Amino acid sequence: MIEYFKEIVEGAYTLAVGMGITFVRMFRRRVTLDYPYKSLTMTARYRGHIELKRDETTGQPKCVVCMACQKACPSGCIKQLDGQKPEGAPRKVLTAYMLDFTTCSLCGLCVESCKFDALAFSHDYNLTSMRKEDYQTMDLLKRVGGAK
Amino acid sequence: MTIDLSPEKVYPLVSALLFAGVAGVTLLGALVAAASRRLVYSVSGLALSFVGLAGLYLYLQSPFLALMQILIYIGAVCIVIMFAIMLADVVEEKSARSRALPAAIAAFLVAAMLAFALIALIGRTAWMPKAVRVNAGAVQDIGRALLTRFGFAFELISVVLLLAILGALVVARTGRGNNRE
Amino acid sequence: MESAMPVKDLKASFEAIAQRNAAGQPLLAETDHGAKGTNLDLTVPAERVGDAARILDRAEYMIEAITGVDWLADKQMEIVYDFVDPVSGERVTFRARAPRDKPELPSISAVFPGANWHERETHDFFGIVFAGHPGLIPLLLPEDATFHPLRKDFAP
Amino acid sequence: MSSDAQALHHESFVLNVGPQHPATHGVLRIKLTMDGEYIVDAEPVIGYGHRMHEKMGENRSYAKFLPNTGRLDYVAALFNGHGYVGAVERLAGLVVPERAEYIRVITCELNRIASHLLWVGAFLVDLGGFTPLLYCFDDREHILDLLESVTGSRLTFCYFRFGGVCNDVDDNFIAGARAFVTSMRSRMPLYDAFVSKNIIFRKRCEGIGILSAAECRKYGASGPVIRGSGVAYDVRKLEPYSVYPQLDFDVPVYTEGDCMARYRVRIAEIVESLRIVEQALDKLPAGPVMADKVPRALKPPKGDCYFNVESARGSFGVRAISDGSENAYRLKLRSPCFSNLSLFQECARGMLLTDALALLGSLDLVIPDIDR
Amino acid sequence: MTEGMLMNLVRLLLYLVGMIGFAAFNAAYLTLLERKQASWMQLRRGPTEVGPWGLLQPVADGVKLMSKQLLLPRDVDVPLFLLGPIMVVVPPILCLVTIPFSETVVARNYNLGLLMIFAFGAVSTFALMLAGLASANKFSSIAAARIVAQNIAYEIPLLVIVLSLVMTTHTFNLHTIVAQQAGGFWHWNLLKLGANPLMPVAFLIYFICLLAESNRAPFDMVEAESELVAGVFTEYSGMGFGLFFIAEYVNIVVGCCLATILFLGGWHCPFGLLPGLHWFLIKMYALCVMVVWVRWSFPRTQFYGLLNLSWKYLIPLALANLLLTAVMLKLF
Amino acid sequence: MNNPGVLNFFTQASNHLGVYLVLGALLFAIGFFGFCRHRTLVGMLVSGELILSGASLNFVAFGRFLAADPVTGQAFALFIMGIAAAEAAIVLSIMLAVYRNYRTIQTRDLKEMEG
Repeated sequence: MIEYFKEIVEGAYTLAVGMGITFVRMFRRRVTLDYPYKSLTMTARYRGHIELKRDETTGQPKCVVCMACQKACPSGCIKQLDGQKPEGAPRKVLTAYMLDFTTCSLCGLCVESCKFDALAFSHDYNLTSMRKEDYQTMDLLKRVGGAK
Repeated sequence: MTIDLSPEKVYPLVSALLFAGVAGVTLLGALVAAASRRLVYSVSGLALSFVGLAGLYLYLQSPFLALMQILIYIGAVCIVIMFAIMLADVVEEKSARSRALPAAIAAFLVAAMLAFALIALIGRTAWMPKAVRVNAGAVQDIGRALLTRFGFAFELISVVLLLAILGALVVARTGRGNNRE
Repeated sequence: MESAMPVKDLKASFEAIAQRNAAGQPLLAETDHGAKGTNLDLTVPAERVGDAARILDRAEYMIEAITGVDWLADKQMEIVYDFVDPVSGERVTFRARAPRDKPELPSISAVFPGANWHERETHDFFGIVFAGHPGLIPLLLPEDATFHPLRKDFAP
Repeated sequence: MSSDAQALHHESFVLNVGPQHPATHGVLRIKLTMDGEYIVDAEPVIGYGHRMHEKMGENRSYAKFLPNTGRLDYVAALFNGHGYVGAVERLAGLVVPERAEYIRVITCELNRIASHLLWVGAFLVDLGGFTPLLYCFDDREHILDLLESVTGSRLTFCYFRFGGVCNDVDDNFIAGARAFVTSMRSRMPLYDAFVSKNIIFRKRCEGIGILSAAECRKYGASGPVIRGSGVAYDVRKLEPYSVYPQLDFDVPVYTEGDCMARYRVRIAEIVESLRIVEQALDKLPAGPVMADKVPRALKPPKGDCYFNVESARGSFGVRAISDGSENAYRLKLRSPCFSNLSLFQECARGMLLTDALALLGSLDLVIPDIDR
Repeated sequence: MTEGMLMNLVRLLLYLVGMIGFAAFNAAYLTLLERKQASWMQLRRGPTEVGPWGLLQPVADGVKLMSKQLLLPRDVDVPLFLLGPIMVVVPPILCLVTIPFSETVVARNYNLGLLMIFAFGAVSTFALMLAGLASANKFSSIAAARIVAQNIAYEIPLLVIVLSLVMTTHTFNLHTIVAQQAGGFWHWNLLKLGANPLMPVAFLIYFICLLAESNRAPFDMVEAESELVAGVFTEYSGMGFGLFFIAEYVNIVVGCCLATILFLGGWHCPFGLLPGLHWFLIKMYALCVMVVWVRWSFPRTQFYGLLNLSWKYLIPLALANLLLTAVMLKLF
Repeated sequence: MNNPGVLNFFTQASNHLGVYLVLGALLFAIGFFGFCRHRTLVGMLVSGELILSGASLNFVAFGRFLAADPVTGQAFALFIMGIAAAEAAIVLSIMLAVYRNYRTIQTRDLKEMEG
């Protein structure tokens, strides 16, 4: 009989404690961020889609078209990587760099494979489009040093 | 011809229409309950009939009874029947129906004759109302009567209910137990 | 769960059932856990798989995984069984080989019920038949799958 | 008695829980044969999310398989990576710098806490309580922020490399991790009062879904499941890898074998992981985070080895077989959830639907890990 | 006299319209309250986008629900399937008719008001069960079976508690019950310890039964979303589902109104000051907040745990309460 | 409206004992018909409830119009309710037991019980 009432009282007490915890939190600061109105700054290592780095002096992409990133990519999403060597230039100049972002898994192997520091992750995370094609063929040449 | 819309004409008419509706619902529900081939409909019809019956009780100046009718019949009896239908996963009655068509006709004829005879009997009897009314039949009066005049019957009913519950438990339990072995 | 039998003791009982090489030596070796991930690695004839499992069951080992390897060049299928002693953490791996054109060996799902799914999976992927298995229907592949994707000659 | 069998057949009905059902956390289907609310048989049907990762491992180079590991058990993705790079390193005989091993341990243990927190929340959702999930997410977010600052992603991490890790940790991360350890410790009493002691929660967990140690052993259930059944099987202790031998931690074991024991094991593991993280941060040596001379195209010598790690759900093992080429000859991924779920059919028999779903929740399943 | 009768009728009709409006308003804004309160308890923000502070969210939800197609899945029992939601939603709205919101704001001061509410509550249960059965879905059928066991189990302690209250107040008339509690909170039935020292316990039992009878978490076996998908509502879409939703909230409102009337002194001010409608609404909504608060604090009970709670704890305590009331009545 | 007698009867119908008695008789007859027609225990139980309601309607009507004490009729109706509830519980438990043992609730299949 004592057990019976003890269980009732103890059970009721634990429930009261639980309700107390939720009650206190009703007046705490909210932890949600009002996303479209405010947004977080991405950490330095945030992995967005990859982008080509610009050479500070020439303003041209640093890429020398060595194809290492294309070889490193597990999903084969770096397409149409092409360059040509103009007369008198010291190295190849990039003419096409297409990324299929729909299959990219953001693993970073391409960035690591780049010996010329020509690739980096962008911090662009508000990508939207109604068309799949926009991400199937992202022309990175057009975005050089684009978003931030 | 103008239609008299004065309250003293309209109110009884509304009341009568409601009465007709209630009586109609009672009979309709009963017919559905008796004639439907699906038990779910049967019970739904029964519930409908009980709602109508509660309305009739209201017209008979027994509001307490009307509410008890809903509370007990719909809230308990109908639900329990429905529950049993669900648990027992009742097979449709179609086969039984087609084979028993002559029987159904016979039943209908007998029932019709019964109804006819009873109605005739009602018509032929001279009902003699008592002039004096002891009380109004209010809740307090029912309560008092149940605990004094009908005290014994009342106790008996409670014993019956208790036994019924115990019996139901025992019967249902053993059935289950046998099955689960 | 106290009777943790050290691998050294188990070795003796395994020697009896292990497959012999051409020189008559049992194909059984104590290995360095740090280098190979297992303490005892042995090969048993396909029909002795059940015995090996029973030895491990008696020693209260836990089933870890069953998998196949398709040795296309050898025309053989290898089935690898991984067991671990949950008390000492010692591992026993035993392997069996079956001809590639008719890979069949006894099921150990009666000894280790957990082998049921592993065997079904191995059957899915390699087409290895485990005799005595209660239901070798595809587990991870579609129910009507008749192909075995991990075979080296599989072409989608 | 055949008539009894017939009776059973007549009275029971089949209830499909899943592939889309709130309790299955993904595309898992459980074919329940029910007698009223009692379960007569429960047959898990898996494979809806099967992606043949093992074949992918065979037809691409070792490095290219790295991102795949994050897609197995995506809730605790680092462990899969750890298992995979561990196996390949063992195969290739690579020596990992100590700093990298410490970083691996720190990030993995943070990941374990995140995974357990997610489980606590999801388990409570299975039991019908939604609020704890969001408290857990509150804490988990801090971990994900930390991990994002070092790995660059929040869920499907691809951080470990053969011979080390791809990014070194900075002081911000270390300070953040220390701050998190302190704040998480102060949060534990909340979970204790709000969840563990709650009478409804206790009634739903205590004595429900009891798994015996023998059952766990026969089915190969590992991780918190077997430790909730009284067996102290923890890969970190019994088959030491990485720098775990240098760290002082306990393996929480409960003997009841019920849902509550599994819950308590996981809660205790959060505390232990905090200890590990703290110690590892203290001991974190300076030095490189990548081994020298890791060839770009890794070609491990011919051989066969097994490497397993204690993932948040149990023993995650990788058997890698090399034929000396750039691609693995065979890559077997042993997922803990696969074995843990195989136990369900046996244990769920005779249980009530409600309790069986509590049991299912307490196994902590991640469906892509099962389906691979 | 007949003039009065007609006026009465018109008054009744007006009140009925008012009640439907009140019910709809409550159903709409209690959902918002629930979402907001739940989000606050969970350190979230809740709806913020539609209207200021999300105040128009219920309107958006309503429009969305109404514009959705009412699907009739194959194999459902069409008449019963369609009848279900309607039968569920009508009784609680009718119950509102007899509730005295203040001294004067009452549609029909009915002598047996208390009994009527319980009678109609029984119809709701029946209708829910019918809807579950008609859905031809196994989850719905299981939920329907659970509803019956649950509602019957909790109706007993509920009725016993109310019975003990009727014994102390000597009436079924809600208006009279409130009138008896005039003058300060120490006159409320909740604290009428002279009539029955277990009154606060009775209130707690009533509150638990209220949660269970209106199928609210932690007793929401009707829905049990992690077990039975959506229980009885699984097959319903659009406004069919919406009506169940409305019914759930109106049930809560009726239950909280009743609790206010029976225990908390209805329209009377707690300090014996000016009585009025606002006091009633304050108490009623405070109870609604309480219901929501409980829901978002706890996990769901097991089905048998819920029955155990009723049969092992609530019913014995309620019966003890009844007995004590009788003894006190006889002694004093 | 042309026939004031009919209208009069219509508006006064709720005050006539005979109307209720006829309704009761009809309920009884419908119940009887259902009782004969239904082949399942539940169906028969439903019909039985109809018969009982016919009876209680009569009781209440007599109590209202004829008896000196209207409580008598109501009390009897209440008793019938109690009995009906008890009966429902018993019949259904029997039905469940029968069903579990014989797998049917159709009366004609219960022949073996007769012997």
